[in-house]
Amino acid sequence: MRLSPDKFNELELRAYQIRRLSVEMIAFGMWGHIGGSLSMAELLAVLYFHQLHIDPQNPQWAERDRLVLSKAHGSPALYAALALRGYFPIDDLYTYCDLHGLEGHTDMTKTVGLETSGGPLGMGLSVAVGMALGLRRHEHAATRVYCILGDGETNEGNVWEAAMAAAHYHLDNLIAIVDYNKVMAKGFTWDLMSIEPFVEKWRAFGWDVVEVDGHDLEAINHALHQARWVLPRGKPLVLIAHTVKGMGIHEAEFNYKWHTHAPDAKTADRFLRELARRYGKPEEGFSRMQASIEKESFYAGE
Amino acid sequence: MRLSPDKFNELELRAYQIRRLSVEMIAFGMWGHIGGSLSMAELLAVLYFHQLHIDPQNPQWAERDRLVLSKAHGSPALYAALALRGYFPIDDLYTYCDLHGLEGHTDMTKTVGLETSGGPLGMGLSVAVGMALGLRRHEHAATRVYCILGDGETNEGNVWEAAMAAAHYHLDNLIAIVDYNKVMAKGFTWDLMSIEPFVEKWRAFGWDVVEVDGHDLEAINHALHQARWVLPRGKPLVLIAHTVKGMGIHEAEFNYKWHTHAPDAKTADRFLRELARRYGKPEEGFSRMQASIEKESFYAGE
Amino acid sequence: MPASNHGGSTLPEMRDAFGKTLVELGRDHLNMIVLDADLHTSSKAGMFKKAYPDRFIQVGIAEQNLFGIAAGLALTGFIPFPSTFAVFATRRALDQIAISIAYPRLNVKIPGSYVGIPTSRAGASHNCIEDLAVMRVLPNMYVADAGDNNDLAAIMRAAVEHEGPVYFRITRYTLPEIFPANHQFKWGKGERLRTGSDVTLFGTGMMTAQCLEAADLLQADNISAEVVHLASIKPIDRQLIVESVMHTGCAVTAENASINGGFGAAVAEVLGEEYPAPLRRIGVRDRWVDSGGINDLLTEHGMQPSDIALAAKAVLQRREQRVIR
Amino acid sequence: MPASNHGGSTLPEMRDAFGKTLVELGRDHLNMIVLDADLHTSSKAGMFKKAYPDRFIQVGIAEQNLFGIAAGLALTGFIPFPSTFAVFATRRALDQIAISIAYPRLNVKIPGSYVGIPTSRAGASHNCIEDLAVMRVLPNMYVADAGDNNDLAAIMRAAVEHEGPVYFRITRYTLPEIFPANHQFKWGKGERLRTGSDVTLFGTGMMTAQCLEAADLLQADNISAEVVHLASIKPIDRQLIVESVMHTGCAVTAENASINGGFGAAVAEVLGEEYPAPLRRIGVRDRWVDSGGINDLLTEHGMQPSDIALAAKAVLQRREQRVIR
Ligand SMILES: Cc1ncc(C[n+]2csc(CCOP(=O)(O)OP(=O)(O)O)c2C)c(N)n1
Ligand SMILES: Cc1ncc(C[n+]2csc(CCOP(=O)(O)OP(=O)(O)O)c2C)c(N)n1
Ligand SMILES: [Mg+2]
Ligand SMILES: [Mg+2]
Repeated sequence: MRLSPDKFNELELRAYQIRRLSVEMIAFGMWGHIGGSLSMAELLAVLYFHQLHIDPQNPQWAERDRLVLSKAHGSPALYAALALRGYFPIDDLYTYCDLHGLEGHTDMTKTVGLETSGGPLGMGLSVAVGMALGLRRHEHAATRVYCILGDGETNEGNVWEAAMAAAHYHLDNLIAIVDYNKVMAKGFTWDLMSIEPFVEKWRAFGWDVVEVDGHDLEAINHALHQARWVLPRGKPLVLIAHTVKGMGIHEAEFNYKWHTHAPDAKTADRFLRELARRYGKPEEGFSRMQASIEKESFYAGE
Repeated sequence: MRLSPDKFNELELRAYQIRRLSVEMIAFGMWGHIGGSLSMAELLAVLYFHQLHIDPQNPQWAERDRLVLSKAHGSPALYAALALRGYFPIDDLYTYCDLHGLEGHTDMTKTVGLETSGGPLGMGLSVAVGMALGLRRHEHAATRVYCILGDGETNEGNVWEAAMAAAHYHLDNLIAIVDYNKVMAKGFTWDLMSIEPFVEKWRAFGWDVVEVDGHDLEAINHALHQARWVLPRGKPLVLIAHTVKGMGIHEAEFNYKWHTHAPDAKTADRFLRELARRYGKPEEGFSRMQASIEKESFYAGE
Repeated sequence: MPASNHGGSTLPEMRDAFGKTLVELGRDHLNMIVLDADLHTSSKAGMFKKAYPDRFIQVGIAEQNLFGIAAGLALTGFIPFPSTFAVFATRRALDQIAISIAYPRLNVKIPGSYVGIPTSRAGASHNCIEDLAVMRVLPNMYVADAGDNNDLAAIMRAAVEHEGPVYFRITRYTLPEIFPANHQFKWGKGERLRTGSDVTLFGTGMMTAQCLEAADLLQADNISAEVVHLASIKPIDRQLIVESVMHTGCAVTAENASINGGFGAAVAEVLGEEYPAPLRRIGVRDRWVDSGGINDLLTEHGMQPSDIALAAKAVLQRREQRVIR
Repeated sequence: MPASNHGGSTLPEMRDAFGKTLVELGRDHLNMIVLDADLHTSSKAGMFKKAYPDRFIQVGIAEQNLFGIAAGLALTGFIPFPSTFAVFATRRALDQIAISIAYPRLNVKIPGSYVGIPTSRAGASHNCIEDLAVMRVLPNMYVADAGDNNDLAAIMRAAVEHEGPVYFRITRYTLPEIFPANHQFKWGKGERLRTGSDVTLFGTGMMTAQCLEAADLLQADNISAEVVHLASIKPIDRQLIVESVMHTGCAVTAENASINGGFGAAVAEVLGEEYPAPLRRIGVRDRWVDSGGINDLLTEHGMQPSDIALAAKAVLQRREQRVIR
């Protein structure tokens, strides 16, 4: 199933907006993870604007698809997707990391549209397994549980406990997506902790594996479509999405120094202009430049 | 390298003695894990009486091989092996699980010859990885670290964290041994949590794998010899020892009900006689029959 | 049901009462699911499996996953009881309990089996002495330790009625009966089991029975001990604690756990803030609890009724001698 | 080294002092090894990596393995410093710390980074409020929270000198200087930083500086506050606690952590057992600590000097009104 030209354009725009808003929130919130937010922009665009069966008007709809962001530090991109999808006003994004604002990592009690709370890596797939088991009990056969993991995150043993159980329970309503951006917090995976042969690991743990270019909307969509409608046959499926950490901002690409670092207002402005150029959009800078500078000086030294 | 007939006979006797003493300790201690003690009798016999470079007179010898019993509930068999090897008097075995006696699980601060303390499953391989790294730093090139794991134990994510790191660090001085006895605490692995395809899992985590009949002394010895002298080439190695849980006592074989259950004095007597018959030894019953009955009644109701 | 003869009685072990109550609750609560990590015939969660095989989930020896899956089930409308030994809940899966369950305040009920000293003879790695301090420090978590089987059943009913995470303890031991069959438990409410005027003995879990025995011993020495059972450790009954000590002027706490940061600490916190009074804490004094017979261990760790009585005499003496500024 | 301007000073952040001290200790102790779980440039353990690249071990994002490997290294004669954020040590790897390290009393030094409130803006899952209660309940474990950079360096030296497991905290924040460069730290010893006669403020970690500011505020109201710094939380200086409160008659504790079971509880335990007196505890009151600016959060959680001063007035009033039986 190819995307219609309109849909393709919409998804491309959404991915672009998710990138922009992630940078804006992190700069204005003065905290956050740029690299891992930018690497999954296309994944979230396809999920939230095409694949997920959800209803922002009825966020508790029992048969909705669930998305668990196990790499919860990617919250800026997720919050952006949720706001763009209509769960809450875009303006709320600018409360990111402020007291009583959007939480740095995910807090489902604070923010509508979030399915879980997170922060510590490695725990989300277990929760997704529990949801998949629960939904199967409810006989919500059409519902799917998606879980996005970081590549570095798969160092955590908890991930493999969950993987083993998902296969044991034949959870073909569960789709894991690894944002395989090759970089963890402090360097490349192969330097810090090699995870290869990665496909073989998942296969040996009983999963179907599909590899995909994680920035190719068409490919992602095709893979997710297959995962939902064609492949399920008594096994969970993992989509290994080959991505570029920091995708869209040259300086941040594959650069662990931009894993977690908030750009100051001027840098954010530069990044946002670069993003516009990269994605062929009208050049636009940081929308909250002045407020951001004031906020930075107010909190200086903390 | 085949075992000499004398060595073979000695190892066979040791395995038999380890089995007998395990049953005696568990009965007299009124607590313990029979199934997983009996399944690794041959493994421990070959290790402690032929393969391990150790010196019971000098238990802290810096270049000794280390054995980490990750499945620390197999302590009776290990204590028996240590006592038989001369680390402490056989009589001490009869303090098992008494206050100030041998600890139910392993406590290295209490018992000479133990290299670690344990109890919770899944942690030992990490400690073994640390030892292997440490010994490599000391340039003790001839020293090996062995780690015995249960099959059910490999459900624990911590095992896979350690496995990943061992491969990342090319620890060819580390040899894991899985006592693959097909049964965990409450049933068969395939019913409770399937671990197959098991060989593929270890391979995908970067290990060399050797499978062996875990009750065949010759085969175990050959495999351990290979593991030590022939195969090491920049990778850790796991020996998957196919064993029978409860091996040697018909009623306990592959029977999860004898995973953790102390036989009363009479049952112990019956088990010990059966063992003698099974291994072609002169029939002998429970050596502490009377004392055991008295102890049972003293602690009745606890 | 296996029975034990503690104190001459032939009551079921507490873990049997646990299994039985699970089954009873499961009858009314069709969305209850029991999960196990390869210990259900020990914990007796297996009784639920037998009664409702399709509401039982086995996850193997993987406690992190156990609690993560429980969170997922709670998020899809079930009331999960992820069951394992208390040590493995408390220590192996603390991050999952804290962040996947307590932080979002999910409706998960956590039974901690094999607590404190009477843990068969498994020894230090299995004798859970940390759970009271650890669970008490998690925001949103409720914590309870039952005084007998009827108390446990009441706690379990209250756990299901409370919307949110609950941790409750199950002693692997036969406790004497203290409460009637229809006993009611309320979160944050203690019970005065015996009135007295010289000293208050605050017990939780199996130590309440020890306190009652201690009160008898004290009686023989003409010391009038009040016994207060605080099964609800969090929230704790601040009011009853203060009320009782206002009356008696001194207190002893007794818990089947480490005295660091647990129940004794909770009482010390309340007294310090509300009504300072001489206090002693009975429990495991910052040591590992090795293998051994139960009574041998209770003696070794100074947790016998006679130890409680001695502590009571000590606080009483301090109350009398109290230098007032 | 990046500097911050808290209180107008330009001192290094405590994590820089941590990195620097690691490097200094590494010079004398050739068997010191620093381990990291993908956070070394945040924790500043990376300074050690830079100085001694072959004594640095990266284990990736796998904290259970981090502490297991540390145990193995200790068993082969090294002094490992397995470094990660305090939440991940405390919660993700508690079983490994308890059984692989604390139980056999291995010589492992555990730095807990990013503790309590000042944890950049990462929020509830990263603001470690549980570690004091959790680490304190482990037998054999020593626990310390430094009042400033010089205190931290002294604690780290004392950690290496002590044969056994140690947990020490590193605040992600710039603290005002309290102690001289050659400051000595002793396990189980506190320090009277300011004498006073009306109330004792017991501080640990970054909250000692807040206590000193509170004492100034109280002074302005003619209240004479004694300030005692207890960096050594376990063992704790029972004698100094009692001595000071015998003199002042009431106390406030202040910790950058949950008040349940942690430092405040430790002081409450001592006072209850040795010298009952009115007490209040300042710290996180059983809530998750969400994202936010540091000062916003300190205000939100009632942990500012003014909050300590208010608490001091409250205990003082209770001391005066005290009804004596
Ligand atoms: C249990 C745990 N350990 C450490 C961290 C700190 N941390 C946050 S993000 C991160 C790196 C994650 O790398 P990866 O999974 O590859 O995610 P990416 O940002 O590349 O998508 C680390 C170590 C954490 N959040 N949780
Ligand atoms: C973390 C942890 N969870 C649960 C247990 C309780 N337990 C002790 S032995 C055992 C079964 C072990 O099965 P396996 O690893 O196959 O060992 P074996 O068959 O050799 O006895 C369990 C669940 C434990 N010791 N540690
Ligand atoms: Mg990555
Ligand atoms: Mg087995």
